[in-house]
Amino acid sequence: MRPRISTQTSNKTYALILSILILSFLLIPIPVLAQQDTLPPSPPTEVKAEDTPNDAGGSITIIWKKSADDIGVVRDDNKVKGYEILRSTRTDGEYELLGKTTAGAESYFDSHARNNIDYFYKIRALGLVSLSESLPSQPVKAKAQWVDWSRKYTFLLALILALSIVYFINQSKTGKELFIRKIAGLEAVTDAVGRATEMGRKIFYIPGISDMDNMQTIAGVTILGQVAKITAEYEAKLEVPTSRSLVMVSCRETIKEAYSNAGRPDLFNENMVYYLTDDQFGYTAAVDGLFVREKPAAIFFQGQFYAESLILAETGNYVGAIQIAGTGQPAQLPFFVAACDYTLIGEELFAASAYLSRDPKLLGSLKGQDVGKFIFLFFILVGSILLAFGVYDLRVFLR
Amino acid sequence: MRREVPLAITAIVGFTLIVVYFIPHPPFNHFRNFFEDLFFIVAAFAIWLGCLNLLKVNADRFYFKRKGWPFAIVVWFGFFLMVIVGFWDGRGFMNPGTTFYYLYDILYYPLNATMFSILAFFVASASYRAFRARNKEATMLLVAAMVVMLGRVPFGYYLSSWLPEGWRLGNITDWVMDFPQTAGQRAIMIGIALGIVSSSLRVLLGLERTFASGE
Amino acid sequence: MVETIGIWIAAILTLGIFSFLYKDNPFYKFCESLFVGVSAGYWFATTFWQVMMPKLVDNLAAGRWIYIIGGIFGILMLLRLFPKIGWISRWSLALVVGTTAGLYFTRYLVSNGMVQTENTIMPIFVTGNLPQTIGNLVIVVGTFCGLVYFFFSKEHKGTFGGFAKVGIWFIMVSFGASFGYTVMSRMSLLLGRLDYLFGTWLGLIK
Amino acid sequence: MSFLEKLLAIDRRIIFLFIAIAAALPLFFTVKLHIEVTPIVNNVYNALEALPPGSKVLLSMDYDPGSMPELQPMAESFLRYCFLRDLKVIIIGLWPNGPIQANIALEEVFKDEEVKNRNPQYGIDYVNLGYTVGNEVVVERMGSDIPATFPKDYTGNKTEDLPLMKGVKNYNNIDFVYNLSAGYPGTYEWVIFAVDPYKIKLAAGNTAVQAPLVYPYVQSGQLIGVLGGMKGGAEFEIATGKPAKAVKYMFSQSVTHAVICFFILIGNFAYFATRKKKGS
Repeated sequence: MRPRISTQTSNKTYALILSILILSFLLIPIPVLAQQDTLPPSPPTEVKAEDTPNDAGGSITIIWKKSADDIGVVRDDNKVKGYEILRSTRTDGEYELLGKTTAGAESYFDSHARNNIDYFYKIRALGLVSLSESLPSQPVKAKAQWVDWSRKYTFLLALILALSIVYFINQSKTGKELFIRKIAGLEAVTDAVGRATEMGRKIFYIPGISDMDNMQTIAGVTILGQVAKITAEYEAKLEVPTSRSLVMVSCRETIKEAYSNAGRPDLFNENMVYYLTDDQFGYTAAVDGLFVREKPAAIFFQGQFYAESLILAETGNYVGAIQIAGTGQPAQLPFFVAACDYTLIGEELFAASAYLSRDPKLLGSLKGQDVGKFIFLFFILVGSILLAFGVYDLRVFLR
Repeated sequence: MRREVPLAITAIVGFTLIVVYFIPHPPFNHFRNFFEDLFFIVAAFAIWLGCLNLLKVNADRFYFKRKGWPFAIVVWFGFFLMVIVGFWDGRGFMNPGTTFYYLYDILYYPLNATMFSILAFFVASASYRAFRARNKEATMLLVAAMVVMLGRVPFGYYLSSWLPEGWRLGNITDWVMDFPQTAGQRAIMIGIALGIVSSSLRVLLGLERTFASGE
Repeated sequence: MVETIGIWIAAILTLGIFSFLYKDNPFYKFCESLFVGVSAGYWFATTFWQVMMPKLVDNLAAGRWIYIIGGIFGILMLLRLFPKIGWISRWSLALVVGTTAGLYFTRYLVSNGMVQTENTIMPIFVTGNLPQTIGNLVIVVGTFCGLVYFFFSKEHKGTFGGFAKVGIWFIMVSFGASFGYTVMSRMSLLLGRLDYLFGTWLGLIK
Repeated sequence: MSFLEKLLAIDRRIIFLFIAIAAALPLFFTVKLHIEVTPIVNNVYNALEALPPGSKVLLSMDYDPGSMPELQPMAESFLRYCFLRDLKVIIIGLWPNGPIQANIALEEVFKDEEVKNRNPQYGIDYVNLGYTVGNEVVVERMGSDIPATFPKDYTGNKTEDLPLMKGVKNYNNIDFVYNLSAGYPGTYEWVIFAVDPYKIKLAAGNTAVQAPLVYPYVQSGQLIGVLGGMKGGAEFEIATGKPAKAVKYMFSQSVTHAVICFFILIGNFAYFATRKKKGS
């Protein structure tokens, strides 16, 4: 119990010191406050109002020079506590309060202006209890602009891109051969299928868990056509478990066509493609089981993948399959690269599908995008050099 | 009608939004605002469509005694539990203390959070059994990954505190993230952006009709 | 009391999901189905109170009849549930697709194309800051080479092929960083759940 | 089968158990760790410090409970910071779970003694405008008209009648935007649909999965800074001088990372050792 007594004594001492301190603090501000109170802060000056540029009207930008008493930061010793923005339609008329802003501020957006009406603005500097008003601004009208000139280069670039995409699509439609570079992952398909044939084991093709409205799934199904062509030639056993019934239908058609084109319609069998379940983890668990039981020699993951990518690729790797993956999902690509033998990275998936399907609209778009990439590459290379030597700043064309 | 109307709607709405980006003047901006307001309402109905479709699929599953049909009842139960309580609680249904808030806390929250946390286990087993430095690319990836993993947690600080300031794992991680990582990420970003631009254009020109045709 | 029951339910459901790690099983399926139902119900109720009411019903009640167009398009969307007349839902879908395509076309070009390129061009040399200077150089070289890798109109041979090779290294470093961060993310989520089980439920962690 | 091969062929459930222990065990210990505030998080803190009291801050909650351990501490530390600095918070959600997650965070923040003393008032110091469907189109629409995008707050009050919302028409009247994002829609959409066209100031807290993807935006200045995952959250807590939940987990986080690195190393070692043996 002794400690408590000692605490009490010291508490008394503290209380004494504390009250002295508090009293002194109470006394100190009095002259300061008095001084601040008697004189209002000096008013803001040079109030200018301008129509906010490049918009649909309805907005006016007001700028001013802050009060001479404003030290620019929000602090207790700042005489100015903030500003109020006032607006009227006549210079000597009634001014309405629009809004408040903080000390140190020198601009305000009035977003509630009507177009084509003259407005006058005043800025009021707020002291602790007193205030002072600036002179009114010159009249200003909010106007809608026809063209947002700050976006002229965007327009130009968009136009160039659009025209080149349309141009290349048309070129492709008229039967002109458009060149696309080799894609490493695709070249490995034949090896993988060959190995599966040698070992007499199955090949699994996983087109992802999204539906046919997804560009990546469509690309995946296109690549399936190529894989099926090779399995037909090698007489390898192909199996495609899907997670959407529409994907199942599309895959069946694709494989059937590939097998007849390869001259082996006899090898095609509807049961090569089957539907498991729509549910993400349900599908994952089922495919996982298939991998473990069948021990496939090769596995393809091509399409849209989410968290299941990791689980499936791990199991595939564990059963010793050659794995070729491809997806545009940036968050899943690292796991595919680490766990698979070949990976089509992002756009390579689309390029591969364009290359294989020879679909004019895909090929043409790919070419058009290359024009865009070329422009950006040019800017980076030339722009960096010019800037390093202080010759010219190309960046103005990208703003 | 089946094909032309959707393509026309897409083109009108889409091109208006492109035009208003360059020409902010009325009436284009009013059209934009109106189309966007319509979009919100339609998107809300699309969410309802998803919910109703879920109910329908599960009703079918139950009725035709498909695989796992008893679980269809659980789906229905969960759905109506939240909907009825949500409607009963009225507009303030999200306020702390309501039944809806309670159900969210004891059902939605643990289920959703645990769903994603099980991936931690799979990352662990994959890092042991599948992530191999099988080629130069994969090696670079794994090295970068380990530097970042260690450099981002306090453990990395203790591991490298003997190094001079500025050369510790944390600093290296910051440098990797700020420069090479940013560069690689940016290259991917620009590529994808161009892909999006071209597919948007195809949709607007009516060249991409997957959404407007077939079923 | 109510709170304790709630914690127990939450903990049991948590364990139910975790049981998937041992094996796919009915208990897991139960939890999963419950989640699917509950989340759909949550979305339905939230959409009703926070979108349908203020955006459609209130507007109509205030006499702004033009919003009936949104309602009509919305109802058309729901017709998808009936296969025979489901094709009409494409009209509403067209509105959604058109809006996003129109916005994406300009916005992605600007933010992810032009602005990124603009900021890749920069005064490289920062006097007195070697890491920054090297870093800036790395950004220029890395972005350039990475973009070369995704350029499909030219075979990767010679100097051009060399650029592409350097490009893929940078992309791999990015993937490595993503990998590390993803691991961090997943572990955090696991910690959150374990903290719930051992702390909130069993009270073993203070 | 050699020892290494056996080691490689280990059942993955044993590894699951291993990681569970590695994650759970450190939770029982309180260890004070050295946490450095990295520049990218410091940027966020400095930008917030530069805001004068009374500034209007928009907080966009774009996540669900699936990312709660990472983002909820960020929401709490941010709200606490705003209330103590007298920044006015306007909460919205692009994810339907956003507004309710905000309420959960607010409930937690109001337990704080200092915040209690400040006694933040709904409608004056903070508002919760709720969720609206439409993802990036919501962000875009707010650029022309916020009250039209969110006509009512989450309990059905008219947005324009809330004192805090007076004079707030669009992004011109918002001083700062803070976005907590777990994916789509999130930071990406805020940069593309608000930063570039409407010139807002944006900082973000991301799940670790998302964070590396937004780094180019930080370099380009489109994004002031980003809190990456739980570690970023912990750094922000340290920066604001209020260590809380994220800091608490850092020991466990460290241990799990070390274990994963160890797994990768040992897995590769065993793999290459067995392969070499087979090859020779």
